[in-house]
Amino acid sequence: MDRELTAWALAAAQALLFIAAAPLLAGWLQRVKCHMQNRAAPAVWQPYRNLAKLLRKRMLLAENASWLFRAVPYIVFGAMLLAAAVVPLIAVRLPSAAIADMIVLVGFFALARFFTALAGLDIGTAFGGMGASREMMVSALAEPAMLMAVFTLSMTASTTNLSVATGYILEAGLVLRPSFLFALLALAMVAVAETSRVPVDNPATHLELTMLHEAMILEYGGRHLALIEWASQIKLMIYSVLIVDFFFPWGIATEFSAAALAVGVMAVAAKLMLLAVILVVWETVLAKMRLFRVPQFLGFALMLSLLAMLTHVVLETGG
Amino acid sequence: MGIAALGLYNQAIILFAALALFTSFIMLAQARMMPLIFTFAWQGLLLTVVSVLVAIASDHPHLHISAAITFCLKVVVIPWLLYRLSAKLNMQYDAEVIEHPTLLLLGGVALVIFSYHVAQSIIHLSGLATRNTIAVSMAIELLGMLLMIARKSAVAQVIGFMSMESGIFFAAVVSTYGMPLIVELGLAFDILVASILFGVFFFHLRDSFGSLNVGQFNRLSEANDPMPLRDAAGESSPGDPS
Amino acid sequence: MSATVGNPLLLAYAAVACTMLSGAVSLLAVRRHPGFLHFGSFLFLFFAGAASVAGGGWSLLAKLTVTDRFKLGLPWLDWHLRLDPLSGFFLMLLGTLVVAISLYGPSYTREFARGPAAQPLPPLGVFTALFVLGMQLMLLADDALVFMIFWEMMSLSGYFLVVYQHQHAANRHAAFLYLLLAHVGALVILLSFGVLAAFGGGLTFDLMRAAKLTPLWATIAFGCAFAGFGVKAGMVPLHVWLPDAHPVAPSHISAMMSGAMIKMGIYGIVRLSYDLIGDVQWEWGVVVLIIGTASSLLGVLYALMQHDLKRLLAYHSIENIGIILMGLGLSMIFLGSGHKMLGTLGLVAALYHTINHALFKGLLFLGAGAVLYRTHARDLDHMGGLIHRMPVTAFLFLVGCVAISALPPLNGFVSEWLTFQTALQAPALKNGLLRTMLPIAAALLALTGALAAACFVKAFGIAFLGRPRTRRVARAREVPAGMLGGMGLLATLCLLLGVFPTTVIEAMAPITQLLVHEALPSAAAEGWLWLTPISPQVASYSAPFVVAAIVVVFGLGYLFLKRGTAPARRAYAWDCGFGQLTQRMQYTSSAFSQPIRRVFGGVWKVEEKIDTLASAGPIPRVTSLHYSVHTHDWSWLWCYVPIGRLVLAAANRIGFIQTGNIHTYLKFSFVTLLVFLWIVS
Amino acid sequence: MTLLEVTLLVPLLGGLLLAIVGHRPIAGWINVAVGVVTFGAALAMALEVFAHGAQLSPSRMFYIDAFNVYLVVLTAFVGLTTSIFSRPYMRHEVEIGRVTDRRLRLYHSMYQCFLFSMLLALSTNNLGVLWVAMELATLTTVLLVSLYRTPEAIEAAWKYFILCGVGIAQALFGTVLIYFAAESKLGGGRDDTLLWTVLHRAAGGLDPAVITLAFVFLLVGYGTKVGLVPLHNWLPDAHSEGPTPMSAVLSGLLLNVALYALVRVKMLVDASLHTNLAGHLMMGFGLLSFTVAGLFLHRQHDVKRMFSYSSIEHMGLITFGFGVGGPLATFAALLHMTVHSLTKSAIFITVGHACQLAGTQRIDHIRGLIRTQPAIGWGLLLGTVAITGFPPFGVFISEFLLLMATMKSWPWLTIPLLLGFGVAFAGLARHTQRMVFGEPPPGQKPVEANMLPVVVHLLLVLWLGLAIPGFLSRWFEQATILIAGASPL
Repeated sequence: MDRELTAWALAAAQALLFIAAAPLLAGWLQRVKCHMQNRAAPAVWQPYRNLAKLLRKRMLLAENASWLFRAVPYIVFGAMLLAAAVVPLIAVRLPSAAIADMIVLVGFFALARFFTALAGLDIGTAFGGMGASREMMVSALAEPAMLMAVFTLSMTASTTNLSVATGYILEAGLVLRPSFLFALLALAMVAVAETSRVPVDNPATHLELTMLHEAMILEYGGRHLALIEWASQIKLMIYSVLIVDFFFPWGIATEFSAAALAVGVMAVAAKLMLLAVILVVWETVLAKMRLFRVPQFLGFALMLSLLAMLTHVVLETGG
Repeated sequence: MGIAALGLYNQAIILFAALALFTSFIMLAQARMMPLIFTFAWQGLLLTVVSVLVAIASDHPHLHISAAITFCLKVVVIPWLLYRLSAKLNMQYDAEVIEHPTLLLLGGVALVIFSYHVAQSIIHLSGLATRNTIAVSMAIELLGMLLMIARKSAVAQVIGFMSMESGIFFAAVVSTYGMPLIVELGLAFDILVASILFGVFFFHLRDSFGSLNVGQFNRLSEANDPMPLRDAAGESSPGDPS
Repeated sequence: MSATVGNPLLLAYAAVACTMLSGAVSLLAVRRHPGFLHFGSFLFLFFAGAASVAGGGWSLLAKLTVTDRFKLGLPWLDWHLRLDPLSGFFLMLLGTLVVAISLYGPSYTREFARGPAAQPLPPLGVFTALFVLGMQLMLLADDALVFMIFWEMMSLSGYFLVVYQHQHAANRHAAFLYLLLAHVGALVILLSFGVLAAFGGGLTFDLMRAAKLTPLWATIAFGCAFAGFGVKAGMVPLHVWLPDAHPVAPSHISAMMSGAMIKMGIYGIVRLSYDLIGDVQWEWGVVVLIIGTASSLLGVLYALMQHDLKRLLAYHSIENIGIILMGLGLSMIFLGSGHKMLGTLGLVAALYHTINHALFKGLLFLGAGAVLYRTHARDLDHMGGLIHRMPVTAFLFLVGCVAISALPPLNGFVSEWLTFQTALQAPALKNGLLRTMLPIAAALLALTGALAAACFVKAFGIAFLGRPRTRRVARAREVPAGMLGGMGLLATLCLLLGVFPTTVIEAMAPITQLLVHEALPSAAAEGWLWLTPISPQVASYSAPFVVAAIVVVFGLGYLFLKRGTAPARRAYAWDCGFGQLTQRMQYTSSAFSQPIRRVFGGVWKVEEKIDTLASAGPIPRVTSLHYSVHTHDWSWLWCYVPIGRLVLAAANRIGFIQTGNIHTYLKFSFVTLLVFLWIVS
Repeated sequence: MTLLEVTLLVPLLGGLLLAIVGHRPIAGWINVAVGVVTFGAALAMALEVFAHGAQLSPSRMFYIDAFNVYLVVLTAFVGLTTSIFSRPYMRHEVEIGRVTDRRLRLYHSMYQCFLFSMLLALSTNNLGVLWVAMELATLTTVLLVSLYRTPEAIEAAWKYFILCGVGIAQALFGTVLIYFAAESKLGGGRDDTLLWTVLHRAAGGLDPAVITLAFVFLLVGYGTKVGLVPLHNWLPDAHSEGPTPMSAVLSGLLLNVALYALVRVKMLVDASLHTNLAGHLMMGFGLLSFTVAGLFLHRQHDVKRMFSYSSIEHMGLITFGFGVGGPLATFAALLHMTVHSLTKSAIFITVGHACQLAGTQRIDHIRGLIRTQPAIGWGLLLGTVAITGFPPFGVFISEFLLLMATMKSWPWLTIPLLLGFGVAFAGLARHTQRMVFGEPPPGQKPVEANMLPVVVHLLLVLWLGLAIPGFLSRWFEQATILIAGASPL
């Protein structure tokens, strides 16, 4: 019973750690990027300062903002919180993983996106509509690609439960699966698109015609903006952790001993930092593409994930 | 059995049957109105004679009655009626062109052969000496129909119709010594009424069409008012009604 | 089969009786006192719905199967009636919607008694009652004759309801198309029954169950049934009637049609293939799966291009029918290849989505009706900002949107999740082709879901958010309580079915027991909190947790963020310094879907038109621009227009028979005679 | 059998009486009264037969069995209801001056004479008399068709006259051949060899060759009157140009009676041939008529014409049903005969009023009936719904059974049937809908209409659709046993 309790406590702790660490990842990303582009880098915890500032600011609302507009940030943040709670960060076999599996995870993202888009439409500015429409288009293409990639893994591990799947891969040890290679690439591309990074979107700019995600939240300010920013940082973190968990799960804690957990923390931190560096390199070498090249980009991702699924069925299962 | 082996009466019957068939051919070829009517009367007369002969040959007294009826109708009343009408509509002298008369006659011959072929299967049944005449009667009937098809004039059509009736009557006489009397009477009544009605119609037809050329009657043709294809169950796609 | 009348059946009879009473009231009293429609026939309709729910629920939960017979119909064939868990389930579904519209209807139908285009009310009441009656008795039918009689009665009264406002040409055209397809579909169903009857030696369902069909004839029977019921269900490419008929009907009828009527097609498919024909073959499943996938994808893509709210919803019915069919197809595939438990899972997913769609589509159509009632607008581009004028309606409509977009924690998500889970069990199959096919189907289902979400962001966003686009919309008021009550009921049910899926699936066990003699014991293995369809290890989902978490976030947000801070200041939205923003600067529905139209081009026949008005003068200046885009349904242009043309061409070609020339006629009969003589001699 | 004599004589005398007073205002009522008496007598006779089984008149001239008795009742009934309708209809025709007194007299007397000939044809025991009665029916209806004396009417009447005359002549030849066969079997010199009762008993021994030949002639002959394609050409013309009550009885009764004659003959042929030749011929004929008529429905511009094509279609269906044979199909065909004649006459009654209301028979000019005069609009709508085979109307039941029977014995023939139904429905519904719904043309006023017959007919059809009453089902069953040799029950 108390074992049950500790497990739940641990799960809660992991979730809190997750959302607490999300801004840090963003900060790290920013810092590396600045270094890479020979700019003076802000401190790693700059994102925390931003959030704090926003939370303190007095609210400013557009005059025809509806109740929906004010509810959206909480819904978005709640969805991300849930998603964070089910992704194994430092340890597998946590009970919280049973709340939702991969498909529900995708569902959470969809929920957040749905309401963000509605918020974009609420004020009735052209930007909001533009952002919402483009975001939905991109997501419509990204979602199947992501699910396809995820299905490949879940069919390999014959489960859709994140924790169990990670555990399975961990136990299986190093197996060179071609399907995983393709799935990894597909997932990475989808992640780039979904977390609105270059080349699909550019979070840094507010140049109207290029932005997707930013256009929707243009009218937000104060704590609402803080929640949304935080949520998107969590989202970025979730994607990174997913990639790490699925493809390089080594080091994650399988039993709840202090040592193991410490190892888990170290491992995941290291892996995330590395991943961030790769992402930065990618963002630096690539330029943002035109909006209507994005479908081709995502179509390629879909193709990859399809390939992954096929190779899995054709090559890796015993006929 | 050959004709030579038959009694004189039967020989006569067969002879007159042949003559009746001949009259049908004449009607087929006859373009002018008066002779047509007369030929029809002749055919009626031949039928009467045949039925009288049959009545005598096989003593069926009621055949005399039907013979009498035939005489009244087919020889007297109807020809007279037709004559009076065509006189009234002063068309007794006009002749109509028959396109491809030889073809028509050849068709008639073919019909005779055909009806012989058809009748073959049933002739063996009849115990009567005159059974081969069934084929003839069928031929007369079909020739009457051919006449109706070939001729444009309403009068000619009526005559064709009547000669069909004669053919059937003939068949009844030679194959089965005539129908039951009640049927004969009813038949006669119908034919009488029919001929009177025809008479009435001639006038109506002329009043409303100015001629008796039934070939021209096609006000009720459907061939020339097709449906517009656009109407296909509302081709406007189920797309925005806007 | 016991011939005793069980109580659930009595309740069903009570429902039928109430429906008849409702019809009678409309027929007799409404012409003189229109009030009777609102407080007479709708009242009886309410009782009818409640009784149906009660009776259906009883037989479902108590696993009762009761039969009964009436001395009606043919001299040698009574009317056989039977209420079993399957029909009970659908009876509940029907009853729920009937209750909802009986709350909603009284206020809504006042609309038709007013104004220049006032319609006589009695037909509306009578045919609504007949419509419901047809469905009720069709569900109770236990022989082919009764089934067909009431099936057709449902279609026919549906026709009269669609054509109710017959002064509009659109209504007439839609109604005709609807009735034509319904009739042909019914005849095809008839053939399927004919095959079964020929093998079973009788028209009662019991004989048909007992019949032993050869695989070929079984497939033929299934094919006929699938095609025939598919017409009613509105699967691609037999769907063309649906997006025409549903929008033009009165909204509460549209809700009944999309919510209940097309489900009767699903009922028919399940009843025939699982119950009457019996041994399901996996090849059928493949066909059903493919058609289902096609329907869902095309349905949502066509929906995205619509700017007529009700039409958009109608196309979404096609999409959801596709999802249901996918579930059925998966179930057939698994059953056919011997995986009973997985087959059951698929069936449960399909049935779950059936009732879900009934609820949220009913809710959405009622919402659209509410908007129509106040704004007289069906075109999205004439709405906007309604969330300020009709907040409750907006909230309820939003619930429907979230549910239909398959977002947690509402009900739409659960059934799609179950479908996904079924598809992911593909490795259990031997056939390699199927193993690849199923996950792809699942991915396409994901695409469908995402597109549906996009579509409803558009629908809700353009209609309810932003600024009002017309003056009438700006003056709209909240609808009467009755209408809100009808919608609220459905919205609540959407939430409940989303949050407590485990309970619902347990309740469905009798159906699967009846059809495939199998239930999902593992689904509720972990208690009501956890939904674990296959096993906790494989997959699990806990909707209550999700709801709790979101509530907690709201609570915390309220506690820590809102407290103490100054109230929010209102200001104009940022206009880039170009002066005041106007409502005409907002994105329209066409603009919203333009990127997707561009990405998936070729799915539609798109006609874009830009009219430019240039002012006269030495240098012509563009004074006004008018942009219009029309999307047409390829399946209409490819399948139906040719058929129509073909028939008419044949009809025109054959006109030569009736030349009007008497000689030709005589030749006909002469030749006929000679030919026959030649034949026989 | 005095009842039968009443049934036969009343219309005859009524016809003669009306020939004298037919132009008086009272004539309409006399017409109705005669119909009432006839119907009463027929009903009483039916009950008698129902109680004591088939009855042969002392003179052996008349024979009433399960098959024809219900047709007699049906004929008398439709005759009655149509006369009820014809009273206001003809009054209106006189008012707008389409019909003079003389013609009104002619109309009334011919109407009753026609009914007389129908009843005679049904109740006689003598194939020859049957033929005579059919010819008489032609003659009387010719006068009715040409009643309006318009060129079209004259032309239609002429075509009707000639074509049916020729057809009937073929039938006579067939009758002669049957007589011939019977004589060669039973020996000559007896005058009862043309009696149905005698023939039916002796049918087993009749010579197949002759009977086959006879059947061909009879099929072509009576088939012309049934209106089987390609012998049907007279039918649309006659229906569309004559007064509407005549169209109603023509569709509702004449076609039935001709088909009755055909089926009687088929029974003989089947008994003597032991092959299903007759059945196959009828199936082919029926299917052809069914499909072709269905196509023709699409290209109609005249409402009465359209519904006459629908009559051809249904006659084809019934012929097909009798051709399929077997208890189920035969039962279906009998039922369909009944419901079709009830529904179709109801439709023609409504159409008659609709045409008077719109002042034209052109479909394009008839609009918004349901707005102008809901009774007529709903009548036409429900009639069409019923005739196109929608439940809960009886037509559905018969078509249902027919499809079932076909599926049992000729599965692949269900496909053309299916297509036929679809095409026919589309053709009929698209036109009817345009006439009934929509905005009425300005200045369209209601007319005096008596919708009682329509209501009664449709209610009967509805009743037959929901439940076939015991006595009727027993009639059908006995008739089925008579024709198909087995009971469907």
